Amino acid sequence: MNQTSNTGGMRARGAALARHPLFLPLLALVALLLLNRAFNPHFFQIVNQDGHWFGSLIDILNRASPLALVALGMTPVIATRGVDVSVGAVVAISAATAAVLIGGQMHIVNGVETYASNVPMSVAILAALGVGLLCGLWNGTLVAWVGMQPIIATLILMVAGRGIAQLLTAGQIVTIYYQPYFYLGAGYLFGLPFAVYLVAAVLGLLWWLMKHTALGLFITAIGINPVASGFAGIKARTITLCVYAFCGLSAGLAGLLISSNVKSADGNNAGLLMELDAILAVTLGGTSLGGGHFSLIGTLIGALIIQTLTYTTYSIGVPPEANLVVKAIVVFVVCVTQSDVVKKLVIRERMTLEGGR
Amino acid sequence: MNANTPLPAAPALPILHMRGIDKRFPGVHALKNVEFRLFPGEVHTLMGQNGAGKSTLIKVLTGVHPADAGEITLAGQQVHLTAPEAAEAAGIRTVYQEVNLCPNLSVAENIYIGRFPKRAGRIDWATLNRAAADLLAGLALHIDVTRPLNTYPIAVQQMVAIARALSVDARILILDEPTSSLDEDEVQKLFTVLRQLKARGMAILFVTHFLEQTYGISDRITVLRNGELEGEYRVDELPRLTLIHKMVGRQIDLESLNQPQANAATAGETFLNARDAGHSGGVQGLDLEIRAGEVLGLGGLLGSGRTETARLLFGVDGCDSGQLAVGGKQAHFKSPHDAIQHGIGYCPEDRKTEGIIADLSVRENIILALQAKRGLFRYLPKKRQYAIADEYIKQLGIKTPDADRPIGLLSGGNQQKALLARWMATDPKMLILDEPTRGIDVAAKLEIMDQVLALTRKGLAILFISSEMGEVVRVSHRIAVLRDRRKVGELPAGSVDEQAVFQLIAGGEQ
Amino acid sequence: QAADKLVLGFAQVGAESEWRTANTESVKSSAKEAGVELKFSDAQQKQENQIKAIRSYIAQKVDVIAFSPVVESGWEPVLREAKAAKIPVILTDRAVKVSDDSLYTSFIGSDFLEEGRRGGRWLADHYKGVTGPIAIAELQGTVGSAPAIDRHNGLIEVIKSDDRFKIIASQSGDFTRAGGKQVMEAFLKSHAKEINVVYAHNDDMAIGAIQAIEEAGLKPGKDIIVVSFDATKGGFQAMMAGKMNVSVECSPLLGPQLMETAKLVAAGKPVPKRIVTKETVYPMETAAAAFPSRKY
Amino acid sequence: MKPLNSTERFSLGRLFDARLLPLLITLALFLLMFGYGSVAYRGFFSLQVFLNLFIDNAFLLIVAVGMTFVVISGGIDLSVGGVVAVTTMISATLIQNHHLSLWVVTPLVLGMGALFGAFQGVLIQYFRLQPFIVTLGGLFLTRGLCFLINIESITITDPVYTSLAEYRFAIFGCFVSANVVIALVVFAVAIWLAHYSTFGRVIYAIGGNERSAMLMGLPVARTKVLVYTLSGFCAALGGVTFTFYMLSGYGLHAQGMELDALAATVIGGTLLTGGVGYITGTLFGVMILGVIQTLITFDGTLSSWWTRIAIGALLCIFCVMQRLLERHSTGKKRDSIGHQKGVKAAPPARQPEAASLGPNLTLEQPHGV
Ligand SMILES: Nc1ncnc2c1ncn2[C@@H]1O[C@H](COP(=O)(O)OP(=O)(O)OP(=O)(O)O)[C@@H](O)[C@H]1O
Ligand SMILES: Nc1ncnc2c1ncn2[C@@H]1O[C@H](COP(=O)(O)OP(=O)(O)OP(=O)(O)O)[C@@H](O)[C@H]1O
Ligand SMILES: [Mg+2]
Ligand SMILES: [Mg+2]
Repeated sequence: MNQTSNTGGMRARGAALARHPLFLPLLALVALLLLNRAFNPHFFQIVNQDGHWFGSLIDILNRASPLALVALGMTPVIATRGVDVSVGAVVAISAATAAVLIGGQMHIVNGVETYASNVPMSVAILAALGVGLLCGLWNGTLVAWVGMQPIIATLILMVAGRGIAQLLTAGQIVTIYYQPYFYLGAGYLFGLPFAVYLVAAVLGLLWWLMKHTALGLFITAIGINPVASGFAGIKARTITLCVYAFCGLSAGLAGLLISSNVKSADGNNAGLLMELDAILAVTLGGTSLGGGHFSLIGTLIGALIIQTLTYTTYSIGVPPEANLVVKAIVVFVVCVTQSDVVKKLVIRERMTLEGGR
Repeated sequence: MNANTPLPAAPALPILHMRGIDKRFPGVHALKNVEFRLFPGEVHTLMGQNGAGKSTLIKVLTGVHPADAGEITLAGQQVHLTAPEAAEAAGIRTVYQEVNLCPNLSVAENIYIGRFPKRAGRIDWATLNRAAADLLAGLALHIDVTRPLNTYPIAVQQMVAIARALSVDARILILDEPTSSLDEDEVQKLFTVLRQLKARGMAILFVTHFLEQTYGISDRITVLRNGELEGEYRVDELPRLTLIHKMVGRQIDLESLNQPQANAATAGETFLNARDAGHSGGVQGLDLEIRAGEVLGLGGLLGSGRTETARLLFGVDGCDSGQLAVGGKQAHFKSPHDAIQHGIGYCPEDRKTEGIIADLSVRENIILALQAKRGLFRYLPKKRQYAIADEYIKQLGIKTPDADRPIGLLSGGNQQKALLARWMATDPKMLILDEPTRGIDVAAKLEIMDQVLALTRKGLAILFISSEMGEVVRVSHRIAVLRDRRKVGELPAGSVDEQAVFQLIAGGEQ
Repeated sequence: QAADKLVLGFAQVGAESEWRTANTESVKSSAKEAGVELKFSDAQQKQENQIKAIRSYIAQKVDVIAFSPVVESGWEPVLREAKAAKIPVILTDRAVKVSDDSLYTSFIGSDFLEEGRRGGRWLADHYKGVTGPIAIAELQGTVGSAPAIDRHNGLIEVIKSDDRFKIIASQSGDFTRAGGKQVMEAFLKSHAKEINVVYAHNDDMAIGAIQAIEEAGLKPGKDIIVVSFDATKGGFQAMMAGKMNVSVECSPLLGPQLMETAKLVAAGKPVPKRIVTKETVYPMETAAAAFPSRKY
Repeated sequence: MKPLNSTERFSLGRLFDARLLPLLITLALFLLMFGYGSVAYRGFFSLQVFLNLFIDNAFLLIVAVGMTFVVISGGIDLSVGGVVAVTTMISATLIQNHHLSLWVVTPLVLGMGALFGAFQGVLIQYFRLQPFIVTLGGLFLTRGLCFLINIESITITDPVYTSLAEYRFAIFGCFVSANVVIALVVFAVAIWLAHYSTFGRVIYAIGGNERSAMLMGLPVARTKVLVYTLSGFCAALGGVTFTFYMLSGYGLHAQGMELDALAATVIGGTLLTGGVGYITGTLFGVMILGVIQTLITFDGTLSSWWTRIAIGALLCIFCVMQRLLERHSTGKKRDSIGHQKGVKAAPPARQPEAASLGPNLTLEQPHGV
């Protein structure tokens, strides 16, 4: 008897788990990982080489970091019913700023390669982040104070931003030679890529803000009903401004990671189409583009799904011309399985099964 | 269902018969084995407390929500309506609770969409607009029907919703609290029309919380309580007190409803003072003085600018002429946030778009203004939030399974109570209540009025706006009367009755 | 009013790569030198924008129109309009497919297919006498773009008769460093130690791949042979560092030839229908010697 | 195109109807830009330059019209660029490699476009998925399909096709292409649909408040699926005209056209929150994007990056002016919380005419007086 009640409790807990909004995104991620495993037996293998962990999973984590940062920044924006399509351009601007400021030359002194940066690295990093923040403030001003529609307000920077980035780099790909800078995007800390810690930090910060300040409540309220939020005394404009500013900042950080990882800044291609992937990540994580409730962890899972998918197409030998079709199919499948209709079907199935016994 | 109250003899065959209707929402058993009959040529009023299940019964009937059990017969035929579309096709016209129209479409379109007059394959706008204007004129409403609906106040919108339902001949007309923000006058107009329709044999299902209206128009009353059928009665068999008793399940002193409640002794210091205040395009030259411990009623007709006054005082519309002073010091409200910092709270009349935040829980809705007042960083711990929410849920009798239910899922009246709780939680010095009793049942109305008066006794200042003039007269210490967005006079309450107010509105100077 | 100054309308594709930027730079600077008034427009990588630009040059009545078509097809209607307006057209960088050859006057540019063959031939040369199998990982350019298609086909043409060579993995890196690095990373994991050669469709992807190879603890240029295209500055530096084995040149410096041809055309003098740019293959051994004279 | 004023007497209030204001402002700004170009650049002020705006943007107009309907219904369709590309690809393949006739291929691809739109609509409506995601998936799918068909571009040499593509209608010594005629027909039909058909009004109703529309007994589900079908159809028609324009099929055609179409729609005054929008506005939006581009080519001195910055800056100046003028001329300052004009839940936008024309809401004498 004890046993039956036990399994009953477990089943109930299982059902509750299955109903959790993050369950399906997580399931999709796991399914993709398993698919990889089927093609590549070493997929889950992680080996330790001189203190660093190596393996496909680590690669995916590392690669997903910039996207995760951008998507995390995008999440509150989307929660306020907005959207920021300029993040890709902001990534490029920030990368260009950092690269131009650091640049650096290689001198060969007595046969030893030494590197010098143009300005101290910390200055360059701060400048790049500052530029990202500025871009975000610009977007936020247009949306909150001028009252433009978010997509068009950010479209302006999306178009002009790449121009600005190319202006900074004079249309060239600026190669960075300053070794310490590479740590950001390619370095390791305690065996894991440094970028992963950055994502964790940003996630932690957001998490703290959402749980220990009223920010989460206010953002959700604004997203659901901006007018009523105003009547309740929430300063919707200020919060909207901050949200866009943060989005710009995190895109700036992602720009640093990307430029550091490829040791160069490419005004035209850095972060190209990243806005779409970021929005996709947010939505795959269960946040509605209509504003309102949002999930940071969901966004993170969404970013991981996208990166895993990319990795999968590369590693299991999908021909390049089929990449997009595969991506589309995965998006459709993940969305449809998450839809209420399918959920209901599944639940009804289970109910009749249990009832039948 | 109360088996011991036999249903009165039927005059004919019911056109609509709902039997054994059962409906559960997660956590709420909204309808329990309910039976309902509607006969041709009658006005049948559905009564019950907030959350009793009236709207749900209607939505089950029109196919918005599928019933869990039960059957519906229309003119003897069993039907399965799966969507409002199907209900319309079956000859059922419905005005749902709250205005459910499209704010962006013109008034005329809102009335006729779905049945546009066509000429040569295209919508005949001229005919459409003329027909709409005529129809509204029949309800004594003369407005520009080509303007978008959302340029009109909520009361006009409600009239438009009614006009839409009347615009086509139907077998059954359902009106779910259509009169909640209408003046006495419009209500009478509506009733005239309803009586004509009734005479033509239409079956009308009516929901209201106003007893006078119930007794003014109905032939038959069905009472729901807690999702169960309490009974079906002919209106002449059911005295008011019994009706209330059946709705609420306990005795209520109806007399107190009609007594002037305010006693003038409590008034204290002037809290808010408006001098020649105005907002371009809105109210002008407003002189108003609101004292602590006093209820100031605002009298006026539909569109007289009462809501605009409230918006002005709350910083929604900036005050761009004249000045406001709080506690003797000049104040400048750039946004509601500023007003809230000065201790002012505002329950807006348009609960759906300006009040509730539908997807947030009852708890979050209740603490929202308090939190906004405290600012971003002094976040109320969850425990405090629950404590506050639970306290008000209990105090105001908000009917909800728990504090975590999205407020949008509560019945209309309970949403209103939660909004009141939102402002009471901020511990305000002054409250602006714009139609606070809209859609609230008799018992709750009494409770809310009691709460309001209790607050004034503790020194709160209240600006009270209601389209029920009787209510204004009863609770106010003073009444300021507006006409055409200007204040035309002020009356001390207690000594005056509704007549005096109407006289002032109509043009007699004080 | 400056009646005698030649007006040249030049519709550039975009600024999507270093190569393209160098190309633009070359056209601009040589126009200045040659005293030609240049009307420049950037089509942001969209063919329709290029067509719009050409149409507006016709409306502006420029003397000569030049443009770099990224795609061969789709030019006929607008070229007909140009012809009707009696404005001569010069193609740079790439030819177009039209039913009527008289729609353009001359074509100056390189041949991606030939470049692909050169890359293939270098490989065949490099592995002369070695017994296979030789596994190639290909980093393609943007799917559907002309250089990607032709550099791929050129390679196939050369190696299909040689069964030692085998392309074991092929993916698009979109001509970018980040793309090249990411794809290579995945290849290195899924094809662990098999890859002998990386065949990258441009230097940028090759540089990205080199980074990935290094981070995996291998030596690019030695453990894995790197074949690439364009011979840009970055490519040369990689070659001088011994990390890239060969870069097949694809010269963007078409400006001087273009100005010369434009002047001839405007003066009504005959010009050759096809002007081939001089391009070579730079193996890493020659890189250091050639580097100082490189302009891009 | 404003339907509502066909009624009754003429009045001053009508002339400056606040709903027409955004359109008028957009038109005025367009004229301003065109005027600036005419003054600043030789050869700019000519009929042909003006007509070129139509020739070069006919396909964009068609696509944007479809997009406008979707946006008015409160959705978004990102797949249009992909649908255009795949249409060019399928048309070119069938005509060039399979030698089918133009008259067979065109209806076929139009049908496929509509079908694909319907597919997306069904996913959105019946599976309750977000339009953004579904159509983004649609974009990936359609672009991907192009490359599965052929990664190279296919030139069309079919004589019927080329002669149609190169046919020019003369107007006062200048000319327009067949595409322009198709686009104008689409435009006219769209105006009829939007303002003179029940279908169109239901789209507006859904955008205004979907739940209310449902409760009003309107065919919400069917209309929503049809809106995406319509957008798919327009995108396919845009693809057909694009094929005429380019005489080729290619997977990289019409890159980023979804954003251009969206920008044109939004610039034209359509709100992404749904319920508000004008087909004519979309036409102006397309024209404005075209004029910005034309200005830049006529200038001819901007480098690649300055080109981008200039486009962004012009777009910005335009949008900010539009907002400021609108706000200024509606006279009334925004209330302190009206987030942005016309947000779905906006409080009743109180308009100035009510004040200036005097109250037109008259009431009977109150009871008992
Ligand atoms: N969609 C829904 N989901 C969950 N619960 C609901 C839903 N709609 C109504 N309820 C619940 O069902 C009960 C009955 O609500 P209903 O709206 O029918 O009340 P009502 O009698 O119309 O009240 P009122 O007079 O306040 O309008 C309430 O407890 C309400 O919270
Ligand atoms: N005579 C009128 N005709 C048309 N509209 C009017 C008229 N009077 C007022 N209005 C509208 O009503 C608004 C002012 O009404 P407000 O909402 O402040 O009135 P109210 O007294 O609160 O009426 P309600 O009974 O609707 O709450 C004005 O902005 C105007 O748009
Ligand atoms: Mg109700
Ligand atoms: Mg009011």
